[in-house]
Amino acid sequence: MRNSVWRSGVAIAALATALTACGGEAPASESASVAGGAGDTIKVGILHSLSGTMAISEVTVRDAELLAIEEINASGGVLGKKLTPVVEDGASDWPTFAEKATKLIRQDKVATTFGGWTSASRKAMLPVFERSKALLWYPVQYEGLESSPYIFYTGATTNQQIIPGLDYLKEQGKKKIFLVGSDYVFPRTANKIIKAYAAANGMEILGEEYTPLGHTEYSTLTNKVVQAKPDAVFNTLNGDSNVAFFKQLNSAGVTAQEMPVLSVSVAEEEVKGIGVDNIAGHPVAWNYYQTTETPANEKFVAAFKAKYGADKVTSDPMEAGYNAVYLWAAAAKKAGTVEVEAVRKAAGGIAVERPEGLVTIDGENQHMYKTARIGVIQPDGLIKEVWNSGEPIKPDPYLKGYPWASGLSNG
Amino acid sequence: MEAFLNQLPIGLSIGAVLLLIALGLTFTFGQMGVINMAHGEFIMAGAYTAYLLQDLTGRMAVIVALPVAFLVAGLMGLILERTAIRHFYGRPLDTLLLTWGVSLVLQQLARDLFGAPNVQVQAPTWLQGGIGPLPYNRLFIFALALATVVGIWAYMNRTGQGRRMQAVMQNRQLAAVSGINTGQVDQRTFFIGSGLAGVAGVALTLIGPVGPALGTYYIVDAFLVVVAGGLGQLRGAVIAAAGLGLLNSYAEFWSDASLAKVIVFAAIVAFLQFRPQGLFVLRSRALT
Amino acid sequence: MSAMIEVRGLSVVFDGFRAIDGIDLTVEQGELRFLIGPNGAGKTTLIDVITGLTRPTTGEVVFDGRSLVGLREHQIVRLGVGRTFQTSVVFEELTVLENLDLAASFRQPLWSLARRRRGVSDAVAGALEITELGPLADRPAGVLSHGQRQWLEIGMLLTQGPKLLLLDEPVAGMSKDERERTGELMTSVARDHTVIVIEHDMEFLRRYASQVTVLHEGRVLIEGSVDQIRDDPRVQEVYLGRKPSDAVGKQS
Amino acid sequence: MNLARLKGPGVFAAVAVLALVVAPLLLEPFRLGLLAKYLCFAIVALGIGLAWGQGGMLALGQGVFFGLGGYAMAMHLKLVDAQGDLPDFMVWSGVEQLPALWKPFANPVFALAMVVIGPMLIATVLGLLVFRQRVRGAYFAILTQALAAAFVILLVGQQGLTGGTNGLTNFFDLFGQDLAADSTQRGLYFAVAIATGLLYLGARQLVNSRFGRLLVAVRDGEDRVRFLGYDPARVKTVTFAISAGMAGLAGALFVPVVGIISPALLGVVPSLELVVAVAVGGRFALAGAILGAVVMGYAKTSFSEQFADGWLYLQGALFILVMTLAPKGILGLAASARDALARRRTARSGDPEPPPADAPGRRVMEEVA
Repeated sequence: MRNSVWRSGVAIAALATALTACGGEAPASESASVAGGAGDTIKVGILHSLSGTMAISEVTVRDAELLAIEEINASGGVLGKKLTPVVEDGASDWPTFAEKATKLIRQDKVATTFGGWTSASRKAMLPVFERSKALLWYPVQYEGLESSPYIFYTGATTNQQIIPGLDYLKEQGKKKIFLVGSDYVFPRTANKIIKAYAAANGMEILGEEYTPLGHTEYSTLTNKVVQAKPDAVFNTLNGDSNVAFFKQLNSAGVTAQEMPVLSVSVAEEEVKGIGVDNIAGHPVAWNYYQTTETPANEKFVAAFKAKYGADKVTSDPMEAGYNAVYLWAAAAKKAGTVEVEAVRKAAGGIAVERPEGLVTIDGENQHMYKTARIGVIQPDGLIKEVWNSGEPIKPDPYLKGYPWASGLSNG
Repeated sequence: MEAFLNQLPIGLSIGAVLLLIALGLTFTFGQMGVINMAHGEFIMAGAYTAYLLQDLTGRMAVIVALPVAFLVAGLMGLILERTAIRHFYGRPLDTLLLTWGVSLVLQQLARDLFGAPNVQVQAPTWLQGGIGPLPYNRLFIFALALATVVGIWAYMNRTGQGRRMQAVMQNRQLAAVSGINTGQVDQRTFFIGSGLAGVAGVALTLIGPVGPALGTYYIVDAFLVVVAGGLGQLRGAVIAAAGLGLLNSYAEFWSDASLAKVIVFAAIVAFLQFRPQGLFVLRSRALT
Repeated sequence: MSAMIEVRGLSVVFDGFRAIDGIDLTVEQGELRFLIGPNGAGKTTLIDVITGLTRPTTGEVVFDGRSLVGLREHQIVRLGVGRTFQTSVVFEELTVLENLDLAASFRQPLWSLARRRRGVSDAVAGALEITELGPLADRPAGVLSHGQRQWLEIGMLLTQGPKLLLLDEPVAGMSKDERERTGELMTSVARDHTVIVIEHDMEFLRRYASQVTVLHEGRVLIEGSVDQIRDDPRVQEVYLGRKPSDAVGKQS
Repeated sequence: MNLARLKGPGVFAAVAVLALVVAPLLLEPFRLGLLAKYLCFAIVALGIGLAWGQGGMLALGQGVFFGLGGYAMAMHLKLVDAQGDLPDFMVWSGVEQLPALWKPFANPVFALAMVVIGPMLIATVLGLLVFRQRVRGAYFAILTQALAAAFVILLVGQQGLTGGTNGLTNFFDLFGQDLAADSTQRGLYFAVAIATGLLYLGARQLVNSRFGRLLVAVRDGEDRVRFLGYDPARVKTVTFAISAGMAGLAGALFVPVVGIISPALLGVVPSLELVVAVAVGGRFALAGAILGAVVMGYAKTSFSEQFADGWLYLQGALFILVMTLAPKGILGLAASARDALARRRTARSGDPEPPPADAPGRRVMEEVA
């Protein structure tokens, strides 16, 4: 009996400590949407996974975003106020993204948030931003079929990456395609689009295989691919699986000449871990490479290396995150305020020269006009552009402009 | 048909990987009842050993690293055993939580030492290419697994140390009263078991990613091999690894990789209905 | 009198070793039977088979007209066979009373156990009295001495109202006083129960035994009264060179 | 003694007042929501405390049951929001017709029943399969862990049915209430807090009953219990099923509180984290399980807000320290501190030394596989 008394006492004490700690913060005021601009600084949120499996990728995007904030502050800030980043860790865990987003909006009252990588983290944050009427800038290419009024998508949607990738394969005369992907939303959606495209363009899909995230045993899958003898493989694997897949494919004697593997989730950063030996010569599809030749990119790469180290590489999602900060700043300048609705209204039509070339915000679906670029991985680990779309492509997240894609999104 | 036939050697080579990652566990788990969740991180340590040796030895790193990784991971295991685990005998479930804590710390340590992104270990050039469906690097792993099994068998049956190890495994108390220093045998077992994880780690650099999360990809599979094979049973582990490898290979061939994992789990639960103690059991009359 | 338990043609083989090699044994209702024999004679294995812990290779065990082979341990207990172990196993975290109460409640449906225990049932009170553990009722069983543990185990058996009790070396490792008390406890229990006792202690045997079965190398060597057994040359041969004190048995 | 008898309920009442009156007054809605989340985990922890602390079954896959409850609830909420159409994620997953599995979840009674029945059913089947074969200890732990791994893979693979890695999110309406409203969230907090309290009382009652004694007996000597005429497999299965049911209920409460259920919450790591929380709080007392879950939840939030990288070190170090130095957790430490204090006090006042309240000291023992 005495024991349980004591136990409960401890429980009370702990709960009380937790409560006072929780309550220590200033009480909430309800006007979250304008609060970010109060005082002589503007708080902006940065929400990426700094721990867990996604940290590998997301940390680099955070770095690029912090660089952009630093540069903007150095040139006078936004509306005469300096930006103060509030960095939170999404911990590679989707509910944590939702929780931290709530914290940034309600407690820190940030003017806007830059964050997310996986579709799952975006889907988890979407209701939080929509209901609080707060802004999220999402910097990664994704599967489309979404257009939230409170999210700006600075990475590619499917018609700026997947479809140009297919156009490229078609141009190269690759007719028989094998689809390999990680088992989650982006690859499955991408592959649906690919199958519809193939049906309309006389291409043949020889197989479609998915492996769990983090899967590392690819000998069976390699056997299936080799036996099917496709002209090319369309690869939507994510993360560490790419390492195992390319190593095992390479040691099975598959060469980039006879069977190119087009990847849409392998960028400069990932090449190092896969090993150049295993992947050199294979094509990838993005909107930006470290080697992209624009004046803005020269500056970006130099600044990034100066800040984070000469051995660091820049990649598409990093550039999209870097852009996001500049695009938001431009919209706020145009609106004359950081108030969310005003920024949203002002954003449409803003066009800025970015490292990837001219980027224009589509006011209708809040995606960007972006130039599609196909690159080939070089023996030095960088990616050389071999093809581009010539001009920025209008974003079309629901693929309404493609007759063969009707029915994919159920209207 | 060719694809179907190819799955046979592929299944066996998957089995060889499973065997390598599980061998060390069968002994630490079998002899000491220690569920070492940090086993995966010892594998990771082996892989990073190969990565570090690359600077000195170039493409031969994988070969040179085999004995070095054995020592590195073995020493890590020994330190773990000396500082923590030896206070936990008789509390296997507590060691599970303890070693999980250790594994978290080691993962973060690797992240801080080597960076979060994967690193690359270059395979020797003579391991490129292959025979039929099996690349040379798979054959290399196969041979390595085979050599390890033979080595362990010889150690257990042909050396005094190995026989003492078997004695402790079969009856700890009896071994202790027969004058065997069980504490010393435990240290040795833990050293060898952890060292084997290091060897497995080197082999895995040939086929998989080398990064801080490496261990987490293999640990559950390794434990399943041990459960199916029976504790401390060399032949059990060999047969279980081969069986699970083949099952995996054919299940994935007929369905997909996700379903294959579920099928393997269901098969193990079903198998335990017939053999609740795994393939091979040490009989004991003790009432537990 | 009718047979309480009948063992016919029983063999148990462990990995090629014949622990029991064709035993026939009949114990009548109300009997107090002692099983003796040197180490490895198969005494404990025999009890293990009766109580379902070990499956026989061949042979039959019939208890009260029912075959026990193939039944699970708890089912055999529910038919009325109770046993103790060489190393007594009581639940150290539970009090003496809780140990007894748990034993006494075994026929209640599981859901009815979700209620808190109120008071002390007659069976439990009776067992507390006969084992003289009343003063220790609310102490955790972990603090009991070795002898007290054995008595608690016997008490737990008694609360279950078994028809047959199997006691595996109840006095092993006990002091002289404890042995005496255990003997008295056993005799009083044997008044209204059928009891089979495995024992090594010759002194104990002489004082309390009437009918004795001697096992040797998995077979029945001889059956008879204590005096018959003591005088039998085969028994002397089996125990040849052993002083009685050697045969007191393993310390637990 | 009478006074002491009143102290237990008194303390419980104090915690209740703290949770039901002070916390809602003091905390802003965001923090109150976090507390509600911790309490959801505390319910799972309570079940783990029952199965592991009392019954010796180290269940490393409680996330599975949490998930089953959570998904049952989430499926219902999705169907209500869809108002007869397909839920949003099915549209973009290319599912054209509502799968048969989903249909009955439109009925709130069915969905709520499945929250508890589903997990209990699965736990019962698994329990009967493994416990009857006397699979236990480490084997059981590894099997439940593999179950969690397999379950996550299955969920992720069936994207059209489960939302895949994204899970189910974006709910609007909870039984007619607007989920985004602060008042709804506050109501949910009360619901979770009250559920935690009631489940604690229920579990406590169970632990103090004969069944609870039997459970401890099974933990300390499963084979001996057999020879008392009980079937340990049944005792364990029932307990495992109860703890699964608790996890399911917690999952169902979690969904409206946090607004998402996804495979990331159910896998090996989150399941293990909860077990560790129980160990940190003190596994042998039910209050310890709840305390551990709240403390660890709070620590995770606040530490990851301060320094994300350090959290893993801290978490890892915490387990190592707790397991080596304080295997009975915070409550065990507190108890020994109090004993030491009491001894010093009585030593000074010259009274004879009182026996330690925890005599004979719970030995940290468990079954070996």
